[in-house]
Amino acid sequence: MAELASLAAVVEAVLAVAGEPVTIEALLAVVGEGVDRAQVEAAIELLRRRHEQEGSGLQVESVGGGWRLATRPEHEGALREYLGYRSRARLSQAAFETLAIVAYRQPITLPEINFLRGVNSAGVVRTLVERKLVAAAGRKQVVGTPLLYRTTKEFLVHFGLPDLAALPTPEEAEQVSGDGTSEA
Amino acid sequence: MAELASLAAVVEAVLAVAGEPVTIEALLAVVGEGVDRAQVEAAIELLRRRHEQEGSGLQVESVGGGWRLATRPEHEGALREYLGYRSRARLSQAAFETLAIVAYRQPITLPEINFLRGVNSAGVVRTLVERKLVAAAGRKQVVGTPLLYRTTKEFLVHFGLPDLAALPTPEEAEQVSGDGTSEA
Amino acid sequence: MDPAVVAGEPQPRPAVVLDVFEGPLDLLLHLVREEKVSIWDIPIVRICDQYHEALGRMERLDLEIAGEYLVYAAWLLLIKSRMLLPRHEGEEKDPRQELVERLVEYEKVKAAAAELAGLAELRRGVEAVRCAAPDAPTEVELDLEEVDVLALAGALRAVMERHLREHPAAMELAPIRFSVREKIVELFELISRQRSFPLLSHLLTRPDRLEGVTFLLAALELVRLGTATAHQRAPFAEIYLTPTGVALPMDALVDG
Repeated sequence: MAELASLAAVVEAVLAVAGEPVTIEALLAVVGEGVDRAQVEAAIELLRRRHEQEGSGLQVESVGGGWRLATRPEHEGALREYLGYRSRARLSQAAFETLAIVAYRQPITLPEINFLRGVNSAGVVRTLVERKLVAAAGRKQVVGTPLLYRTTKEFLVHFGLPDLAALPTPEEAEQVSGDGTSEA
Repeated sequence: MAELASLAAVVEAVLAVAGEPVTIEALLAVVGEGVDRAQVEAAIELLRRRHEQEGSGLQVESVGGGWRLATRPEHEGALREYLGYRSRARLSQAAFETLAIVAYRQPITLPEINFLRGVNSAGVVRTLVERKLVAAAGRKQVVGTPLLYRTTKEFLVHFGLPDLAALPTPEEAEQVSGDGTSEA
Repeated sequence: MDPAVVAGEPQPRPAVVLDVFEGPLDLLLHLVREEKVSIWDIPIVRICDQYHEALGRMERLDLEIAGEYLVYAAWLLLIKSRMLLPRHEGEEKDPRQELVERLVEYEKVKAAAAELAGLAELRRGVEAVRCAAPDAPTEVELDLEEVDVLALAGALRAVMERHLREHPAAMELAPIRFSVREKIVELFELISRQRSFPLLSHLLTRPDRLEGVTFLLAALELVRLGTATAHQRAPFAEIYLTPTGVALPMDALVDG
């Protein structure tokens, strides 16, 4: 039985990182020699019952022809709350791009940002203004006198910059390849 | 006690979907009114001990300034098998040296790293920036105002450290420097 | 090199595989350890000769020798020659001192690197749990705590590259809508805020190509007036404008 428990632990680890339902076949391929289908099924059952009983925050469920480790419906509210909380500390890729444009091309108007990005960026600019990373400062003396945007003092503090001249030059930026936002 | 168990279940659900360290503050913001810091900490402790005891495939760990649900080292074989190419590549000796310099002497510039290693380390630093283990943080106010580098939260997570103070003190290095020479 | 030291048959030594070394300091540390001598009292003549021997083997193997190795080779020769000169006690510092300090520091780096490598080894197999979240945002979100200025610069570069792909430069004639005088003032303000202002990327990203041309004329005027200098590292490379500190002579500005 001790062996079944350690098999259940391996199965739990695999389900926890898989991010998708895992089939019995895939589990069999992973757990090593000398383990058969019935044992893997028994391990899953052990795992399933353990998460049922003990006031666990997770459950083992059978979906799409495989098994996965998932949260429970009763925690949905807390999870939404958490994801909302976290997204307040994050920026979308679009907002980050816009921030980069304002940082390097300031003062800049919304039409100019739209032109550079190729998409309407009013929403993301508003987000950046709300987050106090960007602020409107004056108007450009052209038709429509659009608002001019600049980065704020908070922006400098956040990125640890003494002033705007300390932003990396294009050469320094080339030292880091890619777009700088890819997952590690 | 039943309340603590259900709090632990919520915490477990949040840690399971976060995929990154979650601070006590974030947990407090999520679990709702009437729960204080001490209770959240007690719930984490309950969760941590439960995963210690029961032959769980998971562990609760304190890394990068928060708490995280992660797999255990003993399942490395099965996980590598399952994740295949998705598991992270190992770091080179050059990367470890450079990372050690940044970790123990941060913030530090590229010329200073080059001097300490005796070789140009621009490529290694770039790799570390790409892997998000190291990030640029301001500039040194010397000729050429070079960028300063520091380690990231991802660095702490990668090495399983709650914070920078938890970095090990290299004993060998201690002995050498304690050998009684003047400052460099 | 030094007949007094390399007299007789050279001892057969294990071939040093050079590409396992991280650099000249790593090689030197290896040689010192092999000699089993104190790092504080390096027999510099012997170590220097062994170092050059190692480089010689590298050459014979037709390996490319990194510049850093040659810098240290020259430095070692200099220290060796100073050691061979008579020195008066307490008059000047040991010629080896700086080298020893660097080796000691590098040894610390290696020890710390070994610690980190050991930690990383213990962490293999520790992966974040990622259970599916309800309504997880599909858009990639960046943790503001984790993005740095280099990521910011990278994002700008990505935008500019995409933009230039979508808007290839073309010539077109249009009526004059921008005044050079106005652009001189605008450009002067812009360059005064930065150490080096990237003129080309500024020109190429103006919504109106004619505005870009006017900017170029304005830039030339700023240089002529001595208020800015222009640098270009290579043909077609970025042109940087740097303010000279000379104020803009408003009355000398051309109209147009």
